[in-house]
Amino acid sequence: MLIGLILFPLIFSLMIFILPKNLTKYATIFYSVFSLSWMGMVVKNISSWTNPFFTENYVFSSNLPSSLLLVLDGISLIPILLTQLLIALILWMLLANQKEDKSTYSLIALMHFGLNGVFLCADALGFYIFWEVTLIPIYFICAIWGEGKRMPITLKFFLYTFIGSLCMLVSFLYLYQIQPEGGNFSIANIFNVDMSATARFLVALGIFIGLAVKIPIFGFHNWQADTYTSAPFYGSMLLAGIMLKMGLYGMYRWLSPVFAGPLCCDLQWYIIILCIIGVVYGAIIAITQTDLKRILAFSSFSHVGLIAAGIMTFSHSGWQGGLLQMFVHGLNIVGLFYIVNLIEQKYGSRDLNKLGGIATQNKWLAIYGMILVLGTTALPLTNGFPGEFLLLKSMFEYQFLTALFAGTTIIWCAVYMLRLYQKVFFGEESKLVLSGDSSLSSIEHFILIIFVLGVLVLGIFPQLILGLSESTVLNYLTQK
Amino acid sequence: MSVIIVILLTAILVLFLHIFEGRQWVNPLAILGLSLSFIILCLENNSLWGDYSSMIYMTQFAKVFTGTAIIFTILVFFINQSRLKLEEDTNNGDKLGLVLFSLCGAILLFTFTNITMLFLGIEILSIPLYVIASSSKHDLHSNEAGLKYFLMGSFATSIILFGMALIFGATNSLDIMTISEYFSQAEISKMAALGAFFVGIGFFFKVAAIPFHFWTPDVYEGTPSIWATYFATVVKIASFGAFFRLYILLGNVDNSPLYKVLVLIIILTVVVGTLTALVQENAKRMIAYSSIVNSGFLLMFFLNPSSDILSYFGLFILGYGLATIGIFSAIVYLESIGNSNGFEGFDGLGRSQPLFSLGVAICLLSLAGIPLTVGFLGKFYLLMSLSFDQWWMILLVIASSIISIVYYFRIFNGMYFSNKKASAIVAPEVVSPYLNFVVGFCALSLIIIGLFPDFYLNIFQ
Amino acid sequence: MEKYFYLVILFPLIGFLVNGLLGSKMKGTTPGLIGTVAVFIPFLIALGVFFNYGHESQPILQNYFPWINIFDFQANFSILIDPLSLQMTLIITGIGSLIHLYSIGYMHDDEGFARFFSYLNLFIFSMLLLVLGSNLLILFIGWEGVGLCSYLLIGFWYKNEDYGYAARKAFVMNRIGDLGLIAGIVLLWSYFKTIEFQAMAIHAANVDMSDPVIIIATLCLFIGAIGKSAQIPLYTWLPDAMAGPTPVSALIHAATMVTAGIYLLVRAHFLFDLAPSVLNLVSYVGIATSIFAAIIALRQNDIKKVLAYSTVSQLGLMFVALGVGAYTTAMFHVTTHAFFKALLFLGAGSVIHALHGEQDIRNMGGLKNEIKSTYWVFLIGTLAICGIFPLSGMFSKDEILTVLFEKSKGLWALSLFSSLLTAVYMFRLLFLTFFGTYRDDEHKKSKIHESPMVMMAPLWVLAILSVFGGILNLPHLIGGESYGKMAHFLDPIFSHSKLATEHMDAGLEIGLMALVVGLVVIIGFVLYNIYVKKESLPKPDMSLRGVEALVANKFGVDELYDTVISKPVLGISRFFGQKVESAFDGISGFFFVAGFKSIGNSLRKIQNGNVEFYLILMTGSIVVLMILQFLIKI
Amino acid sequence: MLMQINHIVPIEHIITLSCILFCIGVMGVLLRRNAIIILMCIELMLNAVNILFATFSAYNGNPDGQIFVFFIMVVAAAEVAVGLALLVLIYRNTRSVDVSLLDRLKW
Repeated sequence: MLIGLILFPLIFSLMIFILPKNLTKYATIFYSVFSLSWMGMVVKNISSWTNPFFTENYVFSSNLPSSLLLVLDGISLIPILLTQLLIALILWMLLANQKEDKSTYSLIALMHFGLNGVFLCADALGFYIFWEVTLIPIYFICAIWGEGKRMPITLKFFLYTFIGSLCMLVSFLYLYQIQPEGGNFSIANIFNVDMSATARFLVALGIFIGLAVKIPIFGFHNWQADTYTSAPFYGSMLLAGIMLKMGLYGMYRWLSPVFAGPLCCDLQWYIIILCIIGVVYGAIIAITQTDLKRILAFSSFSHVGLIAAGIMTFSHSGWQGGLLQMFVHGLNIVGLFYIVNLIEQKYGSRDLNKLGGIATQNKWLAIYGMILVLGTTALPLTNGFPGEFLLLKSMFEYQFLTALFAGTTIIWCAVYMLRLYQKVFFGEESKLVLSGDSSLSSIEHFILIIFVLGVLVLGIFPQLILGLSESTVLNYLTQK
Repeated sequence: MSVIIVILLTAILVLFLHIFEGRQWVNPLAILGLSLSFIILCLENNSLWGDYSSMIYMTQFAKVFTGTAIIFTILVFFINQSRLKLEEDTNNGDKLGLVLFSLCGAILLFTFTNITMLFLGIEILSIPLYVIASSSKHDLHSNEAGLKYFLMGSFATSIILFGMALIFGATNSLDIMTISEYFSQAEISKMAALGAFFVGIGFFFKVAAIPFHFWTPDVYEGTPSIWATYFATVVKIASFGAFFRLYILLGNVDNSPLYKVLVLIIILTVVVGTLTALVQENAKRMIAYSSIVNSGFLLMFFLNPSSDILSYFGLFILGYGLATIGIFSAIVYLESIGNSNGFEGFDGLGRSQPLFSLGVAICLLSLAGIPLTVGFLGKFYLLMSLSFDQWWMILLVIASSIISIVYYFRIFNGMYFSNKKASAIVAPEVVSPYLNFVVGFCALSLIIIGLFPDFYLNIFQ
Repeated sequence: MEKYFYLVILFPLIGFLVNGLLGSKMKGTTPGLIGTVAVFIPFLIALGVFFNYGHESQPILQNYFPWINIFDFQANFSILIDPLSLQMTLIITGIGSLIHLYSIGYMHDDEGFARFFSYLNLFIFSMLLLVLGSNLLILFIGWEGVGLCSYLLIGFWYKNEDYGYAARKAFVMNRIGDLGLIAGIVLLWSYFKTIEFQAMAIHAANVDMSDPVIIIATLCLFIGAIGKSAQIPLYTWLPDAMAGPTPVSALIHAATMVTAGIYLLVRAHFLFDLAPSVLNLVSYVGIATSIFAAIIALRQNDIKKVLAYSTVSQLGLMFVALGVGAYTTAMFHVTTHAFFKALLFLGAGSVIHALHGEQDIRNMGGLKNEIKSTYWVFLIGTLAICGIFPLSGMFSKDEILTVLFEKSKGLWALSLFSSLLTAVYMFRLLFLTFFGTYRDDEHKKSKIHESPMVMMAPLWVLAILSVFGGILNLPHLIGGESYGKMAHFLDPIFSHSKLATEHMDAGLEIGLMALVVGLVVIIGFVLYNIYVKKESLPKPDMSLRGVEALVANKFGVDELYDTVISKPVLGISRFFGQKVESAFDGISGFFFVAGFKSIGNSLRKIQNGNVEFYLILMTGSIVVLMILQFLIKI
Repeated sequence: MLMQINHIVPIEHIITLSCILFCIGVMGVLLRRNAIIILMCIELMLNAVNILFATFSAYNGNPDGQIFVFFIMVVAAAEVAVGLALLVLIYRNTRSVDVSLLDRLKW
């Protein structure tokens, strides 16, 4: 059943070239609906919520010591749900503004294939391969349909991620090599090896660098702002919405088993410090940016830093909060990017100084914008709050002072988010806004309502997500 | 043995047919002959026989490498076929004959059990290539390439001979087995060590490791692109095949006379090769340096040779060969539409020839080591074979494959993302079917073997 | 009646949704009516529950659904009905509905009419959540919900940039306080493993005095309270919040939201009892704020700014009462303050309405005979706040003073001084606006008109409440036993409070009361002949010198915050944004391409095409390798 | 059976002779610019190796070395033939056999 999640995107991304031109629209709709219903079917017949829900193993070649081992449990269920939801939404957005060329859809489907693979694969080599595979479509998307001087930016992004993933590969190789004979890359026995403290430290460092580049954590974040701004809107949605989660998910699945012993505690401490510096650094920069996408880039850099710090505390509320916030941040950031895209389409510019007073022109866009902005600033009864609270709780329990420093993020977030909202929606109408067409088509309303529902429903009932991963996180942490 | 006979017969037939007005049948006949020899190679697995009073011994390893060499030559002939369509080539038959002769030399190199056969193999491999290198008479580049290859080639051969003489002096026998027994004892005489050293140096030249790589960029740039493909693939696979068997025989790993030299040369090759490849302006020279870097990686397999390393070694070479053939066919196509082989030739190829450039893109991705391709598997196995007490060697592989992204993706970006308008691209003639076939074959096999490596690796057992 | 109590919360929410989504389609004042009804019905329900809530009946806990329920953190969405929350609910819904009624008239011709009422209803919903929440997390939901609504309502006329800035300033300052609150909640959870008030109260019984964790937790809660109730460090947002419509100032920034901080301290009194040092801090901060704000209020010329600073000052007084442990007195003052401060604000609103937006008291004057009923109402409000005998203000303020008199003479003297200052600026405000002659041009004078009935009715109701509010908690010496309803009512909550307040002898109490009233009356006359007899006017801003200039400029606290906090933050942000990011670009640029390209170019030059040179290099390297292999022993 | 002859000249002398010859050949290749001279020097190196082979085979009584010499001679001849043909080609194009003239293929 899990193999369907991996095969269908691949088949679709190849098949779409065969279909005649006018059928692409319907094929994409069918594909997005199909992948959602397939996911629904998978979730429906999850019988027992304790042990991993499904495990499937497909051996490709006997000499390769690794095989396609797919595992779905509480921790991987949430990113998978997010991916299906966001990919379907992004496809609908593309259909909404009549994007006709097939290569975009096939690239997104290839991306979908890679992402599902990353979240499902429990085999170190498989994980690495899917990690790389996701790089290629996003590279194409950003390079072909990007804007500004996109070539060097996309190449830098590719190189950053490539270096990170190679470091991860070296760690996995080392783990494989010190296994007794007959070992393989599957998660079960790649980690139950005994190695010296320094070796463990280096392996953990290698995997961490691979993940840190993706998240990004402070110090490895140089590619992020430029890539988000120069990518097309659905490119930045894929990047910010789902690809960040690959790094975070990697922390759950691949980084935490390695952490044991004194040296790793120091590494854990340094990582948390890095994350928190990133949180405050990103938030402070976002205060004086003028390009909308750049603000969102730094805002997601700051939010994700907090999530990473929460995960690194290895506490129950940190992990649960991290998973919930992963799902929620994905939804909010994609919603905000969609609004930024609508503003850019309707009013022609993303620059804060040129916009203003959209609320008087386009009431509904302002309302949707307000709800999403509040969701991002983690206001209670919006989806941001439970996750942020649990993360802050885990941070406070870990170390009171750093947590205070991390806590200031809710203040900075309020500052730059409300500044953004004020400059875009309130104030006098700028001439750009007056000249732009202020109407939302029905499909745009439909998509934005989904995001708004996501914000409110998860805000009032966060248990929907927390319940899914409760048992897995519980027995995972008690083992650790 | 009959493989060599069939190839020789086809060579002679091709030479004569060329004289008797059968010009247009020459190329297909050569391809036919080669495929016949490939079939014979596959069928005759009866006895792993020895011949020439056991101076040639067709082991399983040799069989696979011969098969790979034959396939590469067939692909080169297909590329040649595509060029024949465009302009009449007077002495095409001679070139094919010469190439087939050098192929026999290559097969000798895989199967030698005696030093004489080794020497003969090297010479039969390289002498025809001196002629082919300077095959386009009136182009000074090709002449220069031929001369350079000749001078440095013969210089290297004399060094190898000097080494062989010293080994012969020390071990008093030409047979590989006795020599390897002599070398496997703890203490070997100074002369034998010197002899092994010189043979090693000669082979480092043939394999184009850095201090001895000077001929490769100029020769690849100078010779006509079709035969440069032959140089980059078959010559490299032959010299590596011979060197690998020789290195294993010449001594146990740690105190073998060549170990320290090998480590230094690997480091030099990978570092200098990658850095110079980064700044190349000419596509052919860039591929020459990429081949140098790849030979550096292949040399890494020598660091701790073991039985199953052979199959990974074969896989890496297969990946490298197919990818290089793919890229060279793109260069041949660009030359055929009158394009100097700088990088700007590739701009906009993605739009004008989508399928063709997709194939070339896959070859590039394989060379760069992106997953789901043979190149990645080759690099992965290489990393697996390197033990972690040489951790800096692993860092070397990592760093160089990172930087290789930059120069491989220069072509890649040119093809797909150059904002050159489609109209500005030189009248995109239709790519000849043969080139399409070659690139298609290379790309498909790169992906298929990349996904299901058992298909190739099990042949070695 | 209790089982309908969820309607109390649900109705404002429904009002918010109806007005928000369908508001623009409704004609005339229907959104206003919906809004008022959506607040009035919960008032009736709360009243019903209040009446049959006897002394002995237990607090009711209604649990709706598990909000967050994971292994090491449980918080249910549940409300707690007990005397304290009932009293606050009554205040909120009662005064809320009056203000809704008033704003139907006040906002009549504003195009965002429906939007205004939807925000007000959302505010009532969040405030009710705040007071009714059974655990700290639900309280926090309400806490930030009211912060959001104050942001929305302050920035209601969003076209004006400065209002937007004021709204953002309010939200961010509240957020600073909220960070403290979150820290407090997390600390309490790590200590008690629960954040339910009732459960914590039971656990707190066996916690020894001034336990370090409790001290830090209570300090964090107090920081949250400072943020919300505008005490010393975080008070500058309240005067700027006057940018919002006057009903908003009345409801949010006078009666309900700002008292949230006090409610939090009263609700968590069992924790604060365990941390006497924090209680002292509370009273010091309270008294400092009270005096500081009162002094500033002396020199303010905008009618709403004066009332805003007066609120800050009164809140300071309430915190002083809390600091000495007099929780019931503080709650009593909260109630009476809600009455007369709402009255004063709405009165000011009707003055502004009458003068078509004029807010500067120097251009007013002599309105006594122009808008008679507003004058009478405003007079009652002023007398109540100054503490003249029969009105509610006197009772609640004097009770605080008597409690302070017992606890510490210093605090008593300071708070006496602060209440006298209150009298000074209130009388100044009264005389400048209503007495003397109209100081603006005739044309405007003709257009002054009395507010419509829909605005005057709530004013008169509030006036009556301000007058008879004192009855709620008459001191025992005037038949307190039967009449001290509020103290009696709230006792069960504080029954196990350790700081029981013993009773003072009657004589001293009367003496104190008389002293205060006398002083206030004297101040009244003194100001009367300054402003009315000698017609003296506050000097225009430019001509102010020295201390007066300083006070008029609000002690330069806004500029101080600007230079100390916002300028450096923006500076750092630009520095990070440009310098550090480009430094990172430089490093990664060099590290990736530039560095290697330069080495590559130099290596490229070796290949100079000359065969001789190649052969020489080859032989050279053979020699070197030979030396390495045979001679050097690595 | 090959007659066992007692060698008057010790083997070291001959080895040093062929090494010297080899080095002269190498120096010749490096220093001269005229292609024909370079060809001759390469021949010289090959002959030096021939000497070595002959002496080893004679002194160790193993005839293979001498047979190997014939192979070397054959190959050397083929090589020279090809080399000279190449030089003729270059002469026809550049009117000179100077090796340093041909340096178009660089960088």
